[in-house]
Order: sequence, then C-alpha cells, then structure tokens
Amino acid sequence: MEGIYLTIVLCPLAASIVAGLFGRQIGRAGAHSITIAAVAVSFLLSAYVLKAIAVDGAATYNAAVYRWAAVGALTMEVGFLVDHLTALMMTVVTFVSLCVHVYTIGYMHDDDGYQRFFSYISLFTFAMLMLVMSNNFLQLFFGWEAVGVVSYLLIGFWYKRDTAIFANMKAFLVNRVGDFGFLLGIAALLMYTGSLDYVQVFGHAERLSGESIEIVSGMQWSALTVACICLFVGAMGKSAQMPLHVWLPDSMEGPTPISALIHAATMVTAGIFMVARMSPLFEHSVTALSVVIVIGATTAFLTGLLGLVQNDIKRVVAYSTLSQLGYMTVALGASAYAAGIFHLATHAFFKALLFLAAGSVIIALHHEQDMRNMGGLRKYMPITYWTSLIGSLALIGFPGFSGFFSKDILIEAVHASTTPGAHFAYWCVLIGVFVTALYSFRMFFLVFHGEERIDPHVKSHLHESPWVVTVPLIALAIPSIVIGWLTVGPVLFGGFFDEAIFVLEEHDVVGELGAEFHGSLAFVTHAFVASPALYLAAAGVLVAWFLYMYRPGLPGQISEKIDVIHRLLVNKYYFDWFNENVLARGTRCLGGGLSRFGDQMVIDGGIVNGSARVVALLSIVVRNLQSGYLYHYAFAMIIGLAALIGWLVVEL
Amino acid sequence: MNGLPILSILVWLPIVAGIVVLALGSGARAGQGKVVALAATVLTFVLSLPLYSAFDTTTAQMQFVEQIPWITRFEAYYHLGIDGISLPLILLTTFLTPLVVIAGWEVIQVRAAQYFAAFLILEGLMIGVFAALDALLFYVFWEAMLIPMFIIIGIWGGERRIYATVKFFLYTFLGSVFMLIALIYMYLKAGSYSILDFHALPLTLNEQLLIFLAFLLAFAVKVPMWPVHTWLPDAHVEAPTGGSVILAAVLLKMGGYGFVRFSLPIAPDASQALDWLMIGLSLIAIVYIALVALAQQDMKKLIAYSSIAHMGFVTLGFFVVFSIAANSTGGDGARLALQGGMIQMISHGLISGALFLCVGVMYDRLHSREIGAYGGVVNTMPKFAALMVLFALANAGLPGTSGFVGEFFVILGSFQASFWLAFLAATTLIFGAAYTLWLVKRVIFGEVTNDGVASLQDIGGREFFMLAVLAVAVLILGIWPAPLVELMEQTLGNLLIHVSQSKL
Amino acid sequence: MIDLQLAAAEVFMVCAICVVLLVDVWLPDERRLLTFRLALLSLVGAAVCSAYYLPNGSVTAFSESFVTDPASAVMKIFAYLIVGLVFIYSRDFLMRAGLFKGEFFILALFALLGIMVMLSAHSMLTMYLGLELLALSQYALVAFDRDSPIAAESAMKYFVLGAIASGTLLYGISFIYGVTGTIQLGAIAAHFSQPGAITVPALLGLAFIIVGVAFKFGAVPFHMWLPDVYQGSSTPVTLFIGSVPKIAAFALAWRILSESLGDMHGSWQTMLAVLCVLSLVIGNIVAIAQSNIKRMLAYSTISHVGFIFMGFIAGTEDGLQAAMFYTLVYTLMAAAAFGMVILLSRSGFDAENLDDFKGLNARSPWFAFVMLMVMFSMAGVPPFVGFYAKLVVLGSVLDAGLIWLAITGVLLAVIGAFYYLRVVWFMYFVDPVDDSPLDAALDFRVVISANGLGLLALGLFPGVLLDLCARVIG
Amino acid sequence: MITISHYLVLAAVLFSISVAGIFINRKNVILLLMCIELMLLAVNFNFIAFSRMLDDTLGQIFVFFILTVAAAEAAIGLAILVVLFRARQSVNVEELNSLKG
Repeated sequence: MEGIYLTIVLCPLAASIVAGLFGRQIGRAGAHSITIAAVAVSFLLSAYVLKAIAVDGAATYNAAVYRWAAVGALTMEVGFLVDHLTALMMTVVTFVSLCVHVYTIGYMHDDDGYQRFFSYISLFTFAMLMLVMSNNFLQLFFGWEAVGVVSYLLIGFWYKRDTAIFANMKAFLVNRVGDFGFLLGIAALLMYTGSLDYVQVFGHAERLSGESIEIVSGMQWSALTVACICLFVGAMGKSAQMPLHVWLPDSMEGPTPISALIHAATMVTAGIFMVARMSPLFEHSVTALSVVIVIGATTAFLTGLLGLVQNDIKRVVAYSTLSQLGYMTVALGASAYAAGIFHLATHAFFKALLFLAAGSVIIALHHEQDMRNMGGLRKYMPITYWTSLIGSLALIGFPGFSGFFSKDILIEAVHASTTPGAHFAYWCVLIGVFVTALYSFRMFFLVFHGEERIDPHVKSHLHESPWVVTVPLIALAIPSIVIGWLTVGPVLFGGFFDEAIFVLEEHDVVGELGAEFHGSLAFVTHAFVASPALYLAAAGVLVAWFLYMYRPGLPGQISEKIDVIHRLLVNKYYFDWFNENVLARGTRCLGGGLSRFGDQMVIDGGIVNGSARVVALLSIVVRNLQSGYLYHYAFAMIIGLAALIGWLVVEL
Repeated sequence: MNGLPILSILVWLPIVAGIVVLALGSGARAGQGKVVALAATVLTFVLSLPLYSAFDTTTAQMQFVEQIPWITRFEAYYHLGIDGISLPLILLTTFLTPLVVIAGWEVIQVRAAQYFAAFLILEGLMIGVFAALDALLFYVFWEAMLIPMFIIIGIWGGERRIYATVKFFLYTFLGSVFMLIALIYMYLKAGSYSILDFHALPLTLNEQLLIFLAFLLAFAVKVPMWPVHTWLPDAHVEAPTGGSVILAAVLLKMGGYGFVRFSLPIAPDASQALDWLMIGLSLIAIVYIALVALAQQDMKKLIAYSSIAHMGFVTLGFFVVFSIAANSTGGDGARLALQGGMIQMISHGLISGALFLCVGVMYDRLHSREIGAYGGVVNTMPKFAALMVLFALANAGLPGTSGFVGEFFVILGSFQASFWLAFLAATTLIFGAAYTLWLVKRVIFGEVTNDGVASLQDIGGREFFMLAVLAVAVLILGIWPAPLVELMEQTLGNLLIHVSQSKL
Repeated sequence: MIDLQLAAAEVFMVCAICVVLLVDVWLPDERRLLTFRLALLSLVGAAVCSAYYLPNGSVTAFSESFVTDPASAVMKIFAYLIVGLVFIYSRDFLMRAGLFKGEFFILALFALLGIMVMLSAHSMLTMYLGLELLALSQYALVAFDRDSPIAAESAMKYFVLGAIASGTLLYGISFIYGVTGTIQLGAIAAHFSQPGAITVPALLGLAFIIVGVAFKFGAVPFHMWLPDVYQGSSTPVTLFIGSVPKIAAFALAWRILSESLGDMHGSWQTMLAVLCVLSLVIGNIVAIAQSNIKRMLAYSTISHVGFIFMGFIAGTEDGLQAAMFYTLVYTLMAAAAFGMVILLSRSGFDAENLDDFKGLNARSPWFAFVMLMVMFSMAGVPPFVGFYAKLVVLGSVLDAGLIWLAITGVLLAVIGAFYYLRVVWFMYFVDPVDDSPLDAALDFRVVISANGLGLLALGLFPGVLLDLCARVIG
Repeated sequence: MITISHYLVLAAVLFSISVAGIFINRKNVILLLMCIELMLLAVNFNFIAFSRMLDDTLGQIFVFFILTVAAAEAAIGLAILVVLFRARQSVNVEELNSLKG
C-alpha cells in the first residue's frame, strides 16, 4: 500500500512543481492538464483506499516512509497512518480539490497567474494530504504550517491588491499564533511521552492525565490538560475559532476557488480533524473538552450573527463557515468526534458548493461581490440558482439534505453531552440554527430574487457560467443532497471510526444516539417530532423571506432601532479594531521604542559611542598636559621622582 | 585521500589563491583574478566534500588530525582536526564562499582583485578557526579574520562604512582580548595550548567563572548576544553584499562554535552556574530583538536584527541543557536542544546568507536598502520574488525548510526545562513571521510604487544560480536533516556527557 | 679570549667610525655616497666581529666592567640590522632635503657604539659612559637639521631633560655605590642577595635609577620629551631615535634592574607597574588625538613601553625574555613604520600628517599593504609578530599573578587599536589627496618590503625569535 | 664633627637647587645648562663623600669620568643653544613651545 499512499501524496506535489517552475514552457493548458490529472489520480486512489478500508476492511496502515532525523533515542520520521478517519479525509480533500481544479479553469480564465495558481492549489493538496495522512506530530506540524503557507500565497494571489496582501499577512500571523500554541502542545507531549509518534503518545495518554505540571507557581495542572489546550490553540488558529477567527473573513480577498477549497472545505477543518485525531488525548481531559465546547459554541453563535449584516456575498459565506466550524468544534467538545467529522465532511461539500456558486455569480457580474448590487439572478443563471438553493438548504439542515443529518445529530449529541459547558453550548447551537437559516436565505433572496439592482452595463451580457464552472457545481450539489442520507448510518453509527477515534464510555453520546437510530428515513421523520432545530430553521427561512422579500425596507429600520448592536456587528465585535490598533500598533510602537531608546540611545549612544566619546574627550584633555614648556616637562619628571620616593616612604 | 593533509589544503589553498589574485592585480588581469578566485573557492568546496564522505559518524574523536610542532616554547602545535561540531561549519564555509565570489562577479568594479583576495583569505582563516585544535592557532585565525573583514566593509561598504567597520573591529577585538587572557591563563595551568588538554583541565569554580566570563565576552560579541550586538546592524548595513553574507553566515557562527568548543567543555560548572544568564540573554535576543527588528526601515538592518534573534536560539539551545538535565527524567531533551542550536547555526548561515544576497540583488539595481524605496518588486522581478519569498518563509521557520529544524528542536528541548522558556522562545513563530512577512509585503508585493521598481530587470543566470543553489540547500536540509543530525550526533552526545561531569 | 677580543665589535666600531670620519672629511659632496657605503660596511664588519667572537656563556673583561654574552651579542646584531635599515631608509630623504652629510652616519654610528657599550656594560661606569655616548650623539642628531627651528627646540628640550635624567641616574648610582661599595654589577647583585642588605639609602638610590631608566624608555611621566623630539627631528633622525635606542633602554633596565638589583624586585615591581599603567593609559589615549603621524607614533611608543615594562614587572626569567622579545619586535616595527613615513615624503614635503596616508592603497597597493602589516602588528593583531610580543608579556604578568595588569593592558590595547586602524582606514577607505606615484630607490623598496614581510613571517613562525630570546637570556 | 650625612645633605641640597632651578627658571636657557652642571656637581659630591667613607678609589675615578662627560655635555648643550638662537633669535625658555600636545 505504501506505493499507493506515496503516489497519492506526491502526484499533486510533482504537478505543482512542474506547473510552478515550468509554467511558461508547458503553457496554460499544460498546467491545468497536468495538475488536474495529478489530483484526479490522487482522488481515484483515495477513493480506492477508502473502499479498501471501509468496505473491504483493510487493516490500518501505520508505517514510516523515511527517517527525518534521530536525536538520541528519539526518532522523528515521516510516515503515514491510514485508517477510516484518514481515508475519509483524503477522499474529501482530493474530491473537493479536484472540483476546484476544474472550476478554476473557468474562474481564472483571464488571469495572468494561471499556471501559478494551479501550482499553488496542487501544492495545497499535497500539504493537506500530508497533514491528514501523518502518523506523527512532526509531519502533522509540517502539513499544518504548509497549508498555512499555501493559504498565505493564495490569499495574496492578487499581490497588487493592498487588501489582499494585508489579508494574507494577517491570515498567516493569526495562524502563527495558533501554531505557537500547537508547537507548545507538541513539546509538552514530547516531554511527557518521549515520542512524537501518535500511537506511542496515545499509549501514554492515561498516565499523562495523572502527571502534573506547574506553570504558574503554586498551581498544579494536569500535564495532559495543558498539552490538549495548547494543541487546541493550534486548532483555534487553523479552524478560525474565536478569538483567532479574524483572518478568515479577510481571506476572502483570495480568488473564490481558494475560498472554497481552503477556507471552507479543507484547511480550516484541519483543526477539527486534528482534535478528532487526538481524541485519545482529549478524552482524558474533561477540562480541555470543556474549553473546546465553550469556544466552539461561542464561535458558532457569535460569528453566525455577523453573517446577518454582511453585504459582501463571499463574506456571508465566510461567516457561515466560521459558524459551522464552531458547530464542529462543539461536537468535538461534546466527545461526539464522529459527529464533528461527519459535519465536516458534509459541510465540505455544501460549503464548497456555496462558495463556488458565489464565485459563479461573481464572475458573471464581472467581479461584483456586493449583494446590494445583485438580485433577481435566478432567471439569468439557473444552474447556479438551483445549486445554490441546494447548498443553502443543506446548510440550514433541511430534512433529508446532508447538512440536516450532520447538524441534527450534532445538536442531539451536545444535548446529551455531560461535558461542563455543554448546556451553554446547546443553547448556542440551537439559536445558531435559526441564525444560520436567516443569513443563508437573506443571501439567497438578495442574490437570486427580488429587484434587479445590477449595473445595467454588466446586465447586458449577463449569462450562465461556462461548463467548467457549472459541472463542479453540479458535482458538489449531488453529494450535498444525498451524502448524509446514504452515509449517516454506516459512518456515524456503524462503528466506522471505532479504530480511529477513541471515546470514553461515559462520554459516548454518539453511541447513545446510535442506539435510537433506525435508518435514515426514520431519523428524518423522528426529527419532526423530536428536534426544535428543524422548526427554528424553518422560522429562519420565513423571517428571511419576510424581511427581504415581503418587507425589504424593514431590515434598515430594525438596524436603526438596535443601533448599538448593529454597530457592534458591523464592526465585527471590534476584534479587528483591537488587533490592529492595540496589538499590532502596540507591538510596532514597542519595537520602535526599543530600537530607538534601547538600542540606539542606551546601548549604542550611551555605552558604545559614549565610551568612545569619553576616550576622545579624555584624549583632548590629557594632551593639554603636554604644554610644550620645558619647565613643565621637568616638573612632571620631578613629580614622578617625588612620587616614587613618596611611595617608598609609605611602603617603609 | 588518506595521506593528504586535507584540512591544511582547505586552509591554505584559498589563502595562496588570494595572494595570487592580489598579485594579478586589479588592472588588466583582473579578469583572470576573478577566474582564479572562483576556481579556488570551487576547488576548496570540492575538496571539502571528502571530509563529509570519509567522516566517521560513529565516533566523537577528532578526525583528519594533523599535528606538527609550531611554537615549541609554548608547546603550541599546528594542530588541526575536526569532529561533528566543526565539520558542518567548515562545509558551510566552503559552500558559501563560491557563492559570495559569484555574487560579486560583475558588481565589484573598484579594486576587484583586492575584494576577491580578501574573501579568499577570509575563507582560509575561517576554515582554520573551525579546524584548529590548538588554542593559540585558533586565536590567530580568529583575530586574523578581522583584518580582511575590516577591509571588506571599509572599502566596498556603504556611506557610513568607516564608522561601521571600526565599530565592528573594536567591538570584536575588545571581546577577544579577554578570551586571550583566559587562554593564556589556561596555558599556564595546562602547560600547553591544546584545546583537548583544556577540556580535561581541572579548574575551581572561581577560575571557571572567570574563564567563562572571558569567553562569554568574546563569543557573545561574535554571536552577537544582547547587549553587545549593536555592531552587527551597522556592519551588516554598510558591508557589501558578500561581506554581509559571510558575516551573517559564518562569522556569527564562530561565537556559537566557541561556546560549544570552549565554554561548555572547559567550564562546565560555570556554564551551569551561569546558565540563567545565558538563557536570559538568549531570550532577550529572541523577544526584544525581534521587536526591534519590526521597527526597522532598512532591509539589511532588519535582516541583521533577525540574525541576532535567530542566533538567540543557538545560545538558548546550548545553555538550556543544564536545566533540562535537572528537570527531566533522562529524556533526550538536552541533546535535542544542543542539536537544535547547531542546526540553527547551519541553517541560519544559509538563510541569512541568501537573504543578504537577495537584498544585494536589489541594491545592485536601485542602490537603496530602504524598504520604502521598494514595493511591488514581484511585478518586475517574478523569479527573484519567488526565491526571496521562499527565503523569507524559511527565515520565519517554515517546516520543510532548514529554518524550522533548529527552532523546532530548541523549543521542544527547552520545554523540558520550563514551560515559560519554551513559551518565550516560541514567540519567534509570531514575531519572526511578523517582521519577515511584513518586509516581504512592503518590498515584494503590491503595485509597482515608483519608476525605480518599474525599471527593474529580473535576475540573470548568475544571480539565479547563486540563489537557487541556496534554495535547494535550504529545502534539502528542511526535508531531510537526518544526515546533518547524524554528523553531529556522536560529538554532541559526548559533549553532553563531558559537560554533565563536574570538574570540581 | 683576551679582553680586546671580547670587545672586538666595539673596538672595530671605534676604528670604523674613525675611518668613516676621516674619509668623509676629504670627500667632495658628490661622492658622499661613499660615506653611506662605508657606514653600512662598518655595520657588517661589526656584525661579523660580534658573531665571530661569541663566547658560550657570559664572560667579563676589563676588570669585570665589560661583559660579553650571547644575549648582548644577539641584541647588538639586531641593532646593526636596524641601524642598517635606518641608513637605507634615510639616504634618499637626506639627499633630497640637502642633509646628506657624513655627520648623520657618524653620529648614528657613535650612538650605536653607545648602545653596544650599554649592552655589554657590567659596571655602573661603563653603563654611564655608554649611555652618555648614546645620549650626546642623539642630542646632536636631533639638532642635525640646523635650519629647522623645531629641530633646535626639540633638541634643546631633549638635551635638558636628558641631562636631568642622567643626573638623576647618577645620583641614584652614587647611593648604590655608597651602600655596596662597588659599581661593578655582579658585585652589587651579590651584595643585595645577602639578607637585610636592602636599606633605605639603597631604596632611595633605586628610585633615582628608575627615573633614569624610565626616561630612557620614555615611560610616563618621564615621557614628555618623546613626542616633541619625534616630531621635531627630521624623519630619518626620528626613525633612528624611535627604533634602536629602545634596545639600549632595554639594556639599561635589564643590566641594572634585573641583573644587579634583581633582589630588590619586590620594591621596583610596583613602581614599574605604576609607570606601566600610566604609560599605557597616556600613550594610547593621547595618541588618538594626534594628527601628526610622527607624534602619534611617539605616543604609540609610550604605550609599547608600558607593555615592555610588563615583562620586567613579572620579574621572572620568562618575563625578561618576553621584554627582550617585545623590544626587538618593537624596533623592527618602528623602523618599518618610520620607513613608510619617509617613503611617502618627497623633496620639500614631509609626509608628517596622517592625511598624507590617505588613499595610499590607490597610489600603491603594495606599500599600503606593508603599512597595514605594520599597523596591525603594532596593534597586536595576529598573524603579525606584534601579537606574539603582547602574548608573551601578558603571559609573564599572568604567570606572576597580576591579572589586573593584564586586563588593563588588553583594554588599553583595544583603545590603542583605534589609531592604528585609523591609519589603515586612511590608506584604504579614503580617496587620495595626491595622486602622484611613489618614487623610491629599488633597495629602499626591497628593504622596506622585507621589513614588513618580516613582521608577517615572524608572526607565522614566531618560534624562531622566541627560542632565540629564550636561549640567550636568563 | 662633619659626618658623611652632612656631605650627603649638602649634595642633596645642591641637587634640589639644581632641579628647582630647572623648572623655576623661565627665562634663559643658559641658566638651565648651569643648573645641569650643578646637578652633576651634586652627584660628584656624593661620590667623593662615599669614596672617602668607604676608603675606595672607584668613586673618585667615577667623578673624573663624570667631569669629562659633563664637559662634553656642556659643549653639546652650548652648540644646540647656538643652533637654537640662530633659528629662533631667542633663547627664552618660555618661547620654546611650538611643539606641544
């Protein structure tokens, strides 16, 4: 199998290198053919692997590819761990990536950086695969940072735009804050387990929960909790949990395929994946789970609200992503890892779909992103319209659609969870359902229905996007509808993740739900009676219809009424303001101050040049002793003689 | 290759070639001089490869030893030899010097022969520093190096070159004279100048402390550590590109080398007693200097400060071992930290060298180092921008590049000493990325800001070659550091054992 | 060997001087070069005599008032060498300045004779006579350029102060004579080796003698003459005064302080240490403010004296060897440095200012390099021999446990490095004021190159000279 | 009775006078030359006193040499004086300060 895994990983890398370095030679067609071929190979092989593992029951693969370094008894290797979780992630990643590759042909058609773009996204696929397939923390960290870098490059793809190069730096730096915690978490695990290998580290998990570490003197904390929280800080960065979520909306400066691929479907879910992968660790630390669930719930609710006031179509989707990531995190905190991953998978499809649909709208309108300048696009872009509708329904959890299954189970799991904070989380996610429906359909109505506010000049040649755009939309729309229906049973309740994810018996909420699970259809019908979520979603859609279709003037009045809240939302809770004006400016001022005061004034001016000046001054003063007068010279000699004799006298 | 005194050849070949280049002069035969310089440096590099291939990684003993009497009155020998600590540094030196020659190929028009000769002589002396096993010989190489560097900065430097070069010289001279006193003191006790004898020399704690402080002054200036670092930004800013490269890539490493070759093994107890000081200064370098780097407006100054911050990891890795040993239950944290420090030196040599070359490439075109004078370089120099971004990311410690390995090891190791230590060290992930990427943002990305940038020509074959070679090296070391780690494993293991045994 | 054989070099030198003198008197001006050649020849002859009549150990002559030993022979030969360099460096300058007269060579040879006598002195009287022979010749040499007011002024200063110094020295000697009843150095040493022999009058004498020694070296505060004389004399005379007489000063300290008053080491150690530190401080610091290179080198000399003193202060055999090594190395460096000053000067233009070194690298890379070697050697930077000179004296004071002195020394050496660096920076980093090419005779070029390279060669293989010093002294 | 100490004190007084004369005198260089002679005389006094005390002729021999050298010294001194006067038209000590610093 190793050959297959290597092929899966290296194909996109090779394609990326070829497209990147020899882009000019192979031309545009060459670049997209080679990268698409490579990603297609990866996807097919991933699917094969998924089949082999999920259907044929192939054993978990865990082996090193090569030894990266060995220091003392510690060996650091690059290797693959392929189990159900990995196989699922590989398939999702390569599938979405493939769709995005194809879609890009259309979307980036006129761009000068065509080959470069393909090179980047293939490189991203490679990095993401390295991340998910890793069997150790070193490689995980490599993939973790590598996806971050590609994301950096892609957000700043249009490097001439000031906003883009600001956003990419911001994204990287915020991610670095997460990585900072992540690295400390790895260091903690290494310290207590002496290894970076998943299997070995997990083997120590139980012992670790007993070890204590003193960080603030006098406070003994469980080493495992500290390690888990540090790791989770990494996840917060990558999966954009509050307060490290600020980069994700800005990252929409990148081309839309990137928003779909990286900032919705794959990279941002790395944190979710990581926590699920680390379930044997998190399970032993209720404190850490509690942190996870609270942060997740806060993110899910608060960022959802932000989606209500955005006018940029991509930003709405971005805040939706943030909110959904919060949902996944909540699931993790509730020990419902499987539910989190399941939501991750379904979300990857429908959110990628929504992004690509948004992208389709954007190119159709010649890079117009403001929803206030849209409306009534339904008749111009039928495929985009329908696929968007599917995506939105999936997102709000319309019964039978993929999002319904994942979200409903997730909410139920939180309901059943005993993790401290789960109660709070439950209310957050529940209200979140309403909010989700509201902003989703606000967007949907504003874009596709109602009055046509489009620039007439653009409108004259408005038409549906070409097939390279619509085919991926359709390709993503199908799983957005059916994937939940088909897979919820086997994946979530069929013991699919038993080997990959570890859940303590007392935390096993998914297991509890599984006991009541009797097939997808039953689940759907059951939801009508059991879950308030469904009704909340319906209410959301209705309210959206009421506000944006029936009484379009009302939203403006409402926002005037609740001006304070509205302003808070429009300013995104002032996170950006704080970061830019307090943190960033403060740091720069501190640096400037240290540079001017510490380095230039005290050390250089005072000590270094100061001593030089003192010597120079001394030199000028002392040379005046050499007056040129003979009698002074003689006098100096006599003084010297007298001093010598005087010293003798003292000595005697 | 057995019979050949290969280390001597490596030391003297460039020096002799330097004299030849000088003799050819800067006049009509300057072209020949350049060719000789390039040939000599390439030959030196080729000749240094057998050191690697024939190096026995299973022992901590000195290898390729040459020893002939030199100054019999002092029991000083012409004694060369290498172990796992010196070999990588020698390879780094021989690898970078040809690139420096290439970097100056068309750029240096004034007194070209002297320029190339200075670098050739410098190369020989630098190799000598790393290969010398006799303290007096070491000191001679160590100090003699200042002369060509002084000349290089002074003649081919920028506007304030004289201030910078005199500052550089006096600073380092001040540091090293104290080391000289310590060396003489130990010679008087040991009866010879052999470094290996010094290692075995029993010393009281007070003696060790004084010797340690004397060494500290010499090495701290070279590294440089806060607060004796202020020569570096000036020297870097004013030096010509090649000078900056060698300064950052090799000269700074001598400080780190000194710590592992002298301070730790000679004064283990003092090292342990003063490790709080060293760790403190290292952390200041990592945090304080990183903040200072953020405020710089001059590209070279920024990279210079970044060098100081990165070298903080070297000293942190070296001196955190005592706390690790005291704290953990026989893990490999101490070894990891030492390895990290060493790898950081090699990696920083490549990366900072590359970044200075990048700045040089731009400076050659626009004759400005101000960040504000650039902006949107990627529009006119895409190939160059790609490479520069790669090096910048490596400088920010991106996994998969060499810049990651050392920092990773040191942070992992120092966590075992204390959480807060690792915490502060790990801030480099944020600050390092902040100042590097901000630089990239302001210089590389964006719209073309002025006519100067608009008129830029992308790098030609010569420039592409030197940067590409470095890029490959940076990537290889990042993807597969095992060979380098292996090279040092035995020596560092042995060093740890030695250091853990008290001399008292 | 009979007495005259032991003093063969001195005897030869006296005869040779007489010959030169007589020949010179009858020579017409245009054939004055013969004097130059004869003077060089007499140096060679003296060298042969010194080398040929070299006893194995220390042998005294003339009622124990004269001694010949390997150390003195080595230093004499070194002195011939340096004087030879002086003659070669001076010739063209003197010609251009219209000073090419026999007196220069004759006075220099007389001074050399004085140095030889001092080196071989084994009695206070011999020492005094040698000293006066040297001193009087130097006074005359300084005033040699009769038309120069500053030369006359500096000669007068030198003369008056020198006379005070020799008077003081004599006063001290008289006390030693009164205490010991002898002026013969060996006997004095024997007297003081007895317990309780060190009395107050003896110490008083010691203090006065130290003034004489310190003056000869030019140690602070007895250094005042030195900058003025260096600056006031014409460059060839400065070259002479700045180099060889240091050997005489060494001889004075060595023969009197180490050999005969060695048992009073405890008393003179601190005195010398104070003078040493003062010299290091004043020499190095004031040199920074100088713009006249001769004056700067004068202050540099003062600081080097501080280092030479370190060897004596240690009071050990190693220390003495170190001081000797330092002295010899210093004379070589000084000769080369002043040689370069001469090289840069042309007719009607004395290259006295530091500015005259500006851009030398552009005018002549090779001679800039020679000056670079000299400057770095003086600063004590390896691989030049000046480094080893500092190394050995520092080693000897450290061996004596005087760590503070060693630290003071190196700190001030760092400060001092600044003004040597300034010369290098003027030569290399600054554009020339004057682009005219250097013109100098071939022999001059060859010799000064060899002189500079010698500093490098001795720096690479310092063992040669170190071993020699170790073998002959102590 | 006149003892050795008296001679020594006398010599010391002479020596001091000569020294004082050198640095107090700010007028004529010739006075300096005279002071120097006086200093040597003080030394000679010492030597002869000691010679007498020790009943040893060495001291007296030394004195003869000193006298001879003193004569030579005076000659040179006067010669320099002449040169100085020729060059500067003055033998005023206070004007001898063109070299300084």
